[in-house]
Amino acid sequence: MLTVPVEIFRFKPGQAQRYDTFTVEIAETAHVIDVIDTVWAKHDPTLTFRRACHHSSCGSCAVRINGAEKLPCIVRLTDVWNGRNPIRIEPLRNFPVVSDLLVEVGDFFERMSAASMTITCEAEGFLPLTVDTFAVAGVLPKTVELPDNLSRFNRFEQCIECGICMSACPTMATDNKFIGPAGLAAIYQARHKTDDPTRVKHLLGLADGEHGVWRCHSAFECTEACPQAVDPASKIMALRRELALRRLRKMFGLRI
Amino acid sequence: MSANAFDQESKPTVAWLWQVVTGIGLVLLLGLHMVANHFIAKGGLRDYAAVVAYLRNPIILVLEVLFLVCVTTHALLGVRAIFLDFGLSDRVEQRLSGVLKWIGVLTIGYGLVVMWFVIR
Amino acid sequence: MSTLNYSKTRQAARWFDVRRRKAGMWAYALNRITGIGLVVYLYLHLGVLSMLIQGQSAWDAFVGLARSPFYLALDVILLAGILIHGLNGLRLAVTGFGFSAGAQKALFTILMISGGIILIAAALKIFQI
Amino acid sequence: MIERGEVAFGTTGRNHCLLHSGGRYCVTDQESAIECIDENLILRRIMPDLLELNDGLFVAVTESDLAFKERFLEGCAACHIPAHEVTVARALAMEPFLNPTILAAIQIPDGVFEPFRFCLSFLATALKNGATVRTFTEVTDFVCSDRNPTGVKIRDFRTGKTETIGGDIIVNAAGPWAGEIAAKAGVSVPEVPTAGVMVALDCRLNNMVLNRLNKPSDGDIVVPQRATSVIGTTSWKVEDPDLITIPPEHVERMISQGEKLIPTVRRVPMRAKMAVARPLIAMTGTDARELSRTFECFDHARDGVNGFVTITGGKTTTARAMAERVSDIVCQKLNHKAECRTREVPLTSYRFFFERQNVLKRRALAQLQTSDRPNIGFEERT
Repeated sequence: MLTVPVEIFRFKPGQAQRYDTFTVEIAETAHVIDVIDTVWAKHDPTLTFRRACHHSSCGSCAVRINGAEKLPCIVRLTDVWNGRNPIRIEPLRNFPVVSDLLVEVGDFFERMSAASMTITCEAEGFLPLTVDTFAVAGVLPKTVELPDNLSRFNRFEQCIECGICMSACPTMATDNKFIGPAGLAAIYQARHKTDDPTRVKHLLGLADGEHGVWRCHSAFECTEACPQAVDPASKIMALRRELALRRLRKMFGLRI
Repeated sequence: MSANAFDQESKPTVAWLWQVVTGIGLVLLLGLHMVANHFIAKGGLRDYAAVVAYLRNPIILVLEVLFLVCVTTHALLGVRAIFLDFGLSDRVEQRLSGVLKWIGVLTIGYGLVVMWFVIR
Repeated sequence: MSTLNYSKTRQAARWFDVRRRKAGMWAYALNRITGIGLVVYLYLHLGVLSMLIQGQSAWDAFVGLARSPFYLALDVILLAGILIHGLNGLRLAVTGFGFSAGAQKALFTILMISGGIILIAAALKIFQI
Repeated sequence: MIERGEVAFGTTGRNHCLLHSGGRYCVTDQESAIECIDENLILRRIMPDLLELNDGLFVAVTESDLAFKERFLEGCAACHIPAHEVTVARALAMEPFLNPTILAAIQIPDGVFEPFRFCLSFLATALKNGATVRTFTEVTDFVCSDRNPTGVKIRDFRTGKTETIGGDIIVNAAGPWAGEIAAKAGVSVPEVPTAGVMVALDCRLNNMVLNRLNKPSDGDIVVPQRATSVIGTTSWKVEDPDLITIPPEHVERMISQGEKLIPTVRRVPMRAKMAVARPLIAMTGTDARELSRTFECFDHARDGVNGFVTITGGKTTTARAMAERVSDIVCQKLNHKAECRTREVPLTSYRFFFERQNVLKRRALAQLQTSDRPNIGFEERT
C-alpha cells in the first residue's frame, strides 16, 4: 500500500476555484482512476468527474495529470508519482469547466457529428491490432480468415472522443470555431470511407477554410497526447495535401 | 436553427498556401540576399557606391524586388496569424486583414522608392 | 449552468506555454518568437535603408558603425533567428503537404543541428573580418 | 431519470462489453440465455453502428470441455441460439493466436458493444422523446405519505443545490446500489452485489469473442474490443459497491486462465484492470458464480409500499428488456395504455445526449430573434 497525496482542482458555479489535497491509501499497482475513485468514495462524494469503462474505451475520464492530458484509467500511479509531491489532477483545457473535473463537451460532440464520425470501421486483415506499436514487440502480425457468414470483420474506430487532443492543441485554445484535431481526423476518416463525390466535396469543404486544416499551427501536440494513437496531426496534414493538390489542379484548369 | 453549428463549409482560405509559397521563396531569396550583401561583400556591408552598382544590375534588381514582396507578404501573413489567436470577432478580423493589406502595400511602396533613389 | 471559462487573452497566451509539452510545441513557440523578432527587424532594416535616400555620407557612416563588434554580435543573433525560423519553416512546409508528418520530431532535431552548424560557421566568418 | 454520476458511472459503464448471444448461459441458466439472444437480435437492429459484430467462438481446451460440447449444442438449440461447429483448423485460421491445442470450436453470434455510448444512445433517444435526465444528482431521501413514496429529495453535486421532486411512481434502477436506495424507502431487495475483475491487454489478439466451452468460470472469456482484448472475469460478493479493491491474485488468475485460450496473453503488457459489482438477485444457498443473470422487477406494493418499483439483476445486453418490463409495469399501475416501442425504434446518435443543450440554446436564440417574447419554455436543467 502507498500513501499518496493528490491535489485536485475544484470548482463549483458561483465559487472561486481552488485545489483540494487528499491523502489516499492505495495499492502500488493502482491506476490513477483508482485514486480519483478512492477520493470520491472515501473522502469527498461531492467530487464530480466522468468515468465509465476503466480501460480506455469510453473516453470519458480524460483529465490533466501533473499538467499533461491523460486517460487516468491507463496511467499507472507509479508512473506519475515521484514519491513526494502531490499528484495534481485538473480538468481538460479548452473546455468550459462545469464543476471540478467535469467539462462541458456539447460543442466537442457537435464537432464530431459535423465531421461525420462513425464509431465502427472495417478491421485490418491481420492480428494483433495495437494502440502503440512498441507495446507488443516480439508478437508478429498474422493474417486472419473470415468466418463463412461474415463479409468482413469490423471494429471500433481508434478515436474514443476523449477530448485530450482538444485540450493539448494550442490552436484550440485561441479559436473557438476551430474544428480541432479530433474533428479533422474524423473528417479524414469519413472522407476515406466514402466514394460519393458530393460527400467528399462536403467533407473537404468542412476541412478547407480559416477554421479548418489551415488554422493548425503544426505543433503536433494532438498526436503526442492522443492515448489511442489516432495521430490527428498526420491526418490534418494529409487533408492539407489533398486540398492543396485539388487547388493546384483547379488553377491549371485540370478536372478534379 | 437547430442544425449543427460546425457543419458549415467555410470560405476556403489561401493564406497558409501563400505563407508556404513566400516562405520557400524567402529561403532562396534571403539566402541570396544574405550571401550577396553580407558575406561576399567586403566587410559584411557594401558602401554606398557598391550598393548602387549592385542594384543597377537588372537581374539583381528583379530579385531584390521579389525579395521585398515575399518578405512583406510573409511577415504580414504571420502577424495576421498571431492576431487571429486573440479570438477576435469576424468583423474585427476582416478589418485587421484590410489594415494589414494596406501596411503591406505601403511597405512595398517604400522599398521601391528606396531602390529608385539608389539606382536613379 | 454557469461554467468556468478562461479569458481570451489568457487563452491566446497559451502558445507560449511549453510546460509539459513536446518538440512540436517547442518548435511552434520558437517559430513564433523568431517570427515576431524578424518582423520587428524587417521594419528596423527598412528604416535603416532610408539612409540610402539621404545619400552617400549618411550610408557610409552607418556602414562604419555596423562593422563594430557589438553590431556583429547582433548580426549573429539575427542569423540564429533566421536559421531557426527558416529551417523550421521548411519542416512545416514539408509536413504540411502530408510528407513525413510522422518524422516531424526527427526532422526538427536534424534541422536544428544543421542550423547550429551553419550558425557557428557563419559566426566564425562574421568575426574573422 | 436521476443518476448519481455521469451516464454509465456505475456498473453498466464498467462491464465486459460483451453483447451476449446467450451461449454462455445456455446450459446453466436458460432463462437468461433466451433473454440474451432475443436482446442481441433487437440491439443489432436498433443500434447497428454501435456494435462490433464479429461473432464468437466457444473452444474446448480440455477433455472435460470437449465432453461439454453436446450439452452446449443442445442448450443452444433449446434457447434458439444459432450455433455451428467449425473445424479446429478453420478456427485457428480465423483466430491465429488461439491455443493451437484446442479440441473443438463452436461459432455463435456474440458481439461487442461500447458501454458508455450504449447508455448514451438510449438516453439520447429518451431525451429526444421528452425525458428529463439529471446526472451528477443523488437521491438523498424519499418523501413519503404514510409509507408510500411520493417524491425524492435530490442533491446536485455540480451546484450543491438540493430540491424535492414528486412522482406518481418511483422506479429504483440503481443496480448494485438498489438495496441502498430501497432501504431509504423502508423496503429491502434480495440483491447480492457480486464483483468481477477484468484485465485489458495492450493489444488485440482476437477478432471474435473467445469463450471456454464449459460452464461459466473464472477467466474463461476474452472479449476483444478496438485495439485491446479484455480477459474476464471472477466473482465474489462485496459489501460496498462504491469502491472495490482488486485482489492481486485475481489479476494473476485472469492471465493464467486467459493463457489457456490465447497463449500469447502473458507476453503482452497489461493496459488496464477494473472491477465492478454486478447486481445479482439473491437466491438461498447458491454460490456467487451460480446466481442467475436474469432480471426481476419487484413491485413493493407486496411489502405494503405503493408507488415504488425496483428493477434489478440482468445484464447490459438485456438492459432494454429490463426497461421494457418495468415500463410495462408502470403503465399498468398508472392505468396508461401504451405499447413499448423500443424493440423497433432505431436509437438516436449517442452524441445528441451532449449536443442537446446546444440545440436548445440555438432554438431559444432563434425564437428570441423571431418574437419579442422570450421563450419561457427554455429552462435547461440537465
